[in-house]
Amino acid sequence: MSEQNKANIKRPNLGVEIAGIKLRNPVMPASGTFGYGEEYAPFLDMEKIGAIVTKGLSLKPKAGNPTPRIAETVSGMLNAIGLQNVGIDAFIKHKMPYLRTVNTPVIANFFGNTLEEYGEVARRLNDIPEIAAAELNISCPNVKQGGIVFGTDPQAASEVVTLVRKNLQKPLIVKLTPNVTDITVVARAVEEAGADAISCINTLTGMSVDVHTRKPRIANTTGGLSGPAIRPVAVRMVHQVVQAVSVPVIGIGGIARPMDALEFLIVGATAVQVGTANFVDPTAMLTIIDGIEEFCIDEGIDDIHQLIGSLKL
Amino acid sequence: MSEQNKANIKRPNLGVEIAGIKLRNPVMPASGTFGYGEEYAPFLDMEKIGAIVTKGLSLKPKAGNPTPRIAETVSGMLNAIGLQNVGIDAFIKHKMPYLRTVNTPVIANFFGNTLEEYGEVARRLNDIPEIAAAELNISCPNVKQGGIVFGTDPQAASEVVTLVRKNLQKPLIVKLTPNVTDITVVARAVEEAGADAISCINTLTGMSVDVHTRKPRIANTTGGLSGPAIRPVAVRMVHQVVQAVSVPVIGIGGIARPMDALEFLIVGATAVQVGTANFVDPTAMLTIIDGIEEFCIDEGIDDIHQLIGSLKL
Amino acid sequence: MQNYRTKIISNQEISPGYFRMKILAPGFGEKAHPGQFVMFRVQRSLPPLLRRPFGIFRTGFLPADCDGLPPKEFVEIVYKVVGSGTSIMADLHDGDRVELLGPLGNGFDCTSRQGEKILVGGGIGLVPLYMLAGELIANGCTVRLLMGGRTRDDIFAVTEFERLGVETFISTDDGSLGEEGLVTQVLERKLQKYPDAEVFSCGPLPMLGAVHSICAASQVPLQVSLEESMACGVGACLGCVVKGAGHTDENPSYLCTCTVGPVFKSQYLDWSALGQSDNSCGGCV
Amino acid sequence: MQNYRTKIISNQEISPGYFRMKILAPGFGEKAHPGQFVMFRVQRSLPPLLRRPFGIFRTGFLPADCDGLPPKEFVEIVYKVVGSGTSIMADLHDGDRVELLGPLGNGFDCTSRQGEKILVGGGIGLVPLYMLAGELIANGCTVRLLMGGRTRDDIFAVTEFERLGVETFISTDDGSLGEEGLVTQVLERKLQKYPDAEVFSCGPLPMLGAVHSICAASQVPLQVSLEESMACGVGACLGCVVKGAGHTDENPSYLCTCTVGPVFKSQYLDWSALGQSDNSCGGCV
Ligand SMILES: Cc1cc2nc3c(=O)[nH]c(=O)nc-3n(C[C@H](O)[C@H](O)[C@H](O)COP(=O)(O)OP(=O)(O)OC[C@H]3O[C@@H](n4cnc5c(N)ncnc54)[C@H](O)[C@@H]3O)c2cc1C
Ligand SMILES: Cc1cc2nc3c(=O)[nH]c(=O)nc-3n(C[C@H](O)[C@H](O)[C@H](O)COP(=O)(O)OP(=O)(O)OC[C@H]3O[C@@H](n4cnc5c(N)ncnc54)[C@H](O)[C@@H]3O)c2cc1C
Ligand SMILES: Cc1cc2nc3c(=O)[nH]c(=O)nc-3n(C[C@H](O)[C@H](O)[C@H](O)COP(=O)(O)O)c2cc1C
Ligand SMILES: Cc1cc2nc3c(=O)[nH]c(=O)nc-3n(C[C@H](O)[C@H](O)[C@H](O)COP(=O)(O)O)c2cc1C
Ligand code: FES
Ligand code: FES
Repeated sequence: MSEQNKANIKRPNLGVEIAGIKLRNPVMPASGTFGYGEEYAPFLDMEKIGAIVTKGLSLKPKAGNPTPRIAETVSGMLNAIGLQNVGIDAFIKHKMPYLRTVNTPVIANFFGNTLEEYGEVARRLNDIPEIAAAELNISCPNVKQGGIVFGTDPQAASEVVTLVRKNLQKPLIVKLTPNVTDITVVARAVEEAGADAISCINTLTGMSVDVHTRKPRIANTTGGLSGPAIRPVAVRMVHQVVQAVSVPVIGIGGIARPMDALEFLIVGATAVQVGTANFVDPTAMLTIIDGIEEFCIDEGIDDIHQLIGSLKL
Repeated sequence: MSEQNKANIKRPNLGVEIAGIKLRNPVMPASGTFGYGEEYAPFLDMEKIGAIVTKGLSLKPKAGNPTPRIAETVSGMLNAIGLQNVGIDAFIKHKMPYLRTVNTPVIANFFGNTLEEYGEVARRLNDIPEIAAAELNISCPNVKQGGIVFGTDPQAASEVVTLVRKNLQKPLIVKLTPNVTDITVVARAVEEAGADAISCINTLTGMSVDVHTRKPRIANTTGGLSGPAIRPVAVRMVHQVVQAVSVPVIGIGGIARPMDALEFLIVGATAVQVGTANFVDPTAMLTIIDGIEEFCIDEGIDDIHQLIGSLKL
Repeated sequence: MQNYRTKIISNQEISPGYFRMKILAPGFGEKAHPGQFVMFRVQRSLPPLLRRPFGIFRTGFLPADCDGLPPKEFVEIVYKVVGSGTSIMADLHDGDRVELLGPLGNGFDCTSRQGEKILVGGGIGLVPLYMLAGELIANGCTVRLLMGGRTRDDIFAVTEFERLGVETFISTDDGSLGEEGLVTQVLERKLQKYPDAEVFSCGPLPMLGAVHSICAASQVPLQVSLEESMACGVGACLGCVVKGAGHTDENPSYLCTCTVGPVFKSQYLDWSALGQSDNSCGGCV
Repeated sequence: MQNYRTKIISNQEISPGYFRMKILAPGFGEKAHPGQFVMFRVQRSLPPLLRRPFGIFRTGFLPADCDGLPPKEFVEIVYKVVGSGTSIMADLHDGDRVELLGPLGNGFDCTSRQGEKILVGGGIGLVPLYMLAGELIANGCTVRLLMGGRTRDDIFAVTEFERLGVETFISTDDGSLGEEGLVTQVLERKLQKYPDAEVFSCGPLPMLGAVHSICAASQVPLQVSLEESMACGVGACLGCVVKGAGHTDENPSYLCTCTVGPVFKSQYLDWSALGQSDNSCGGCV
């Protein structure tokens, strides 16, 4: 389309609402790939993206895993950062001052090592007025139940969401792990337990070996696989979850280009998160937002809701 | 290493045994990516590879799914062939004559639509003396139990393996699906039910959307993701299964180069299957075998069993 | 058929978006039949993962080297840049290493040696018709080629076809070259004039559908060359099937485009399925 | 720091396996400090997925264009081909589009302006020492550079260092250039002669470990530049951490190599962990 035509055309409305918070567009970073926001401030205008999602926060600071923590794989990467983070207190003290200066909703991703910790972090988040919503990461091992991951067991997932829902006075997004037989069972469980929205997927558990040293390329042995390689799995799961629940779904997994984001919107995601692609191109989210807008114009769509869930089966 | 040095060096022993059958080396094709063998005869010497694995066979001929059945994804592909195959009778009549001429063990991959069918195909395989072993694909929906896939439910998996074990008078390899929360539970279930070996992984369920038509790029909506993209997930699962069972494990998933195969052997696979890579390079298996041999020579390994399971943790 | 690990001799843009690539391929010519294809591996590294299928435009020999070496045999393909793989191909240079599997598939049946032959090619569908025209003319047939395209950019190799002794008729949707209109309109006229002709066609599916209807109505034999997504090209993956005539859900008939085709006698195909299946192949990876 | 979408000015092999690449980067020089690095995006398409970190060798201006345009500013990196990404880089040409994030990280602390400075570089570890040497000399220091490599192929830019006014001492493991032996043996001798020197070092981890031991034993201040696997380069992924001095499991201290480093004062690092962690970075994708 020529520049002139573009100027004449009404810009489509890209605004969406997730769990009661209004976003100027449906594109935000995925937790853990955007630091606490400030790290990427030199590269992109924070007031152009839909929301900011923080690194996963816990009650106490967490040191994370030994190194190597990352390894590149074919069209993807493995990471086992081990949820290193400054802890909720340091977050409030050192990271919120920057986030307060930005006119974009902030979503705090968080987790706990125990059920009680999940609840406690949720309570602490209530005290930060500038946090628009919380994203609950249930991909952590439930230490009490022998290390089984909360998010792989519908019962455990339901319990933790119920508890958090009780403690949290903000919209609650629950983030699901893809490492399950049937993601719709977990999705329905967390919806019933009070999730206002669901985000998926987190990383697929993977492993890679250095054949010369015969050691895993990640000190933790296994790590989470992310990046373009996992996109087909992510699109499938988002499609399934959208069919299974009635709360809005945020699509995540391997999004690097505008048309990747469009795939998720078409299967019914109300918004998307961009993860690994931020590392590859710090301005990826801006390119994606522009691309979505251009696609809408080309297809004669004046509101993004005409696109969301428009899959033809 | 110079050609001269190579000639002076004793060639390492690459022979392995799986479920009682002896293979000259641990490399074979993955079911469904090598037709019935004959299709690739113009391109590679069938007596150089460890075994031949057939397309999945069923009692009656199966037509398969509507098209499009395949779509390329980032470093992978989706397929929903729908297990199209000629059926066991036509296989015996039209495909066995070629396979009989080849001095390489033939492994028949098979499946059923019902428990009874699984048993019946197993019985029919007994009548073909040149079939060295059978590989049971339990990734099919169990029609009676509302379409739940046999291989995702340890109980159903155990049942079908028990029945097949009763009917089959040949070594039995059971092939697992990766679309489960904990693959070790299913692995242990099929081992207890009588599997002589386990192969994994089958494809990850995925989906991809054509943003212009807004239709899935596979007529079946979802398809199986294979190719290099899934390798980290496959290596992880093979690692887990090797720890969980004592029968030999065949590693599958995204193997395209010698070092990919080595990753699986190092985590403990006794043999490997090459799938999608055959499409990309019909001689891929030969390159992989040569590469494994060269690696052994370089590392001073004279028997491949010194490599298998040599992971350092 | 064979997997050639070989290199590019030349790769040139012949019309906006259309490229001709000559690839070194000793012994290829004597095995190749008109209508067959190759599976081309764009580069050793990813992406793209899968090989791309391309029709054989022609085979031949480069002039002998001055140092007395025998002439080099090549296979030539013509491709249109449409997506990720063909974009990378457009950037390849002489001497770049590529891999080629072929010749593959069942080509045109040219055994009916007499009479009028009408070839109908749309855009890149002209590719397999060049070798076909050569063989038909060698067989003593009269060959008329109806070349269709959206614009003049979609018409190529006219002189080369004419040099074979083919009579060419060009039509473009926008009239920028030849007659304005659809190639199928030209076909209807020609069939009135030569009602005993045999028709061979390759091009986009809607065009093939129209050609099929016209030929069926005139009871004229038709062979068509189809495109389907392919992973292996050799009948192993079963990804490339089309429905055969008489296909039903209870009594299904799926034919591999890569081994039974890519050329089919039109009466053996289920045209209703071809029309509706929306198997546009392409798409964003 | 900034994401430059820019292009290559030149890319030349300077020694077997070692390349120098000049990249257009307006405004880069005034922001860059010795010891900082860039995240280089090899190409727009995959692979490789992640950017690759490279030290800044130098920045500068190309001679002004004859048509009166202002001189072009560039940043120059020197890289060794070791794996998939650097192999692709070796094939890039002038004018190819690339992306560059930088300047990143904390460089060398050159605030101590007087006295003897000894720079110890092993192989590709020479890269960040060039800008450092320039700054130290501008500050009025005496700079001695101990260059180590396995063979003569690993030694580069000697003349350029000397032109800055640096005294160079070359040693190679095989004696193919300079003294035969380890660069650390040379360091021990120099420290006996200049016991008040300050040392700056970059190179393979075993070499850095030895340099650390020598300097610690002589109670000489040392700054080292480390390499760790990096995904983001800006402190967001937390993939690139090293253990700080005093790190314990109960009281862990992880420092980001990309933001706290890549240059560290040696006393702030946990050298036992660096030795044992076997974080060789590289590896087959
Ligand atoms: C038997 C046969 C002969 C062909 N002959 C020619 C020819 O002579 N010249 C020519 O330009 N093209 C020909 N095509 C089409 C050509 O294969 C596609 O244009 C090409 O694969 C597109 O690749 P891409 O990576 O650029 O497109 P992308 O859209 O990026 O490709 C994505 C995937 O879709 C597949 N695909 C896309 N378009 C087609 C298509 N039309 N047919 C089959 N698969 C497709 C690709 O192979 C790939 O797997 C032929 C196709 C077939 C099946
Ligand atoms: C701060 C810093 C500065 C560097 N400066 C230079 C320099 O000036 N010149 C130079 O030649 N090299 C330098 N390196 C090392 C350089 O980044 C690697 O050689 C390069 O990433 C290898 O990429 P590859 O794709 O060829 O190797 P592969 O082994 O295929 O890469 C696989 C993965 O491992 C990572 N990796 C491999 N080797 C290293 C390494 N040594 N350090 C960090 N990551 C690695 C890659 O980035 C990639 O993610 C520096 C590294 C760091 C961290
Ligand atoms: C380095 C890294 C760190 C991550 N940290 C977190 C985290 O703290 N909390 C969380 O919920 N997800 C975390 N994730 C998962 C991502 O948010 C995202 O779900 C996943 O990477 C898939 O998206 P992608 O393919 O776009 O990267 C992390 C991912 C990466 C790569
Ligand atoms: C086109 C295609 C058809 C397949 N058909 C079968 C099959 O019939 N039976 C089966 O057990 N697995 C089948 N598979 C799965 C493969 O055997 C293999 O498990 C999977 O592709 C992963 O390996 P890869 O990444 O090397 O391709 C098929 C895979 C592909 C790509
Ligand atoms: S392309 Fe594989 S069967 Fe035709
Ligand atoms: S590379 Fe991402 S934090 Fe350092």
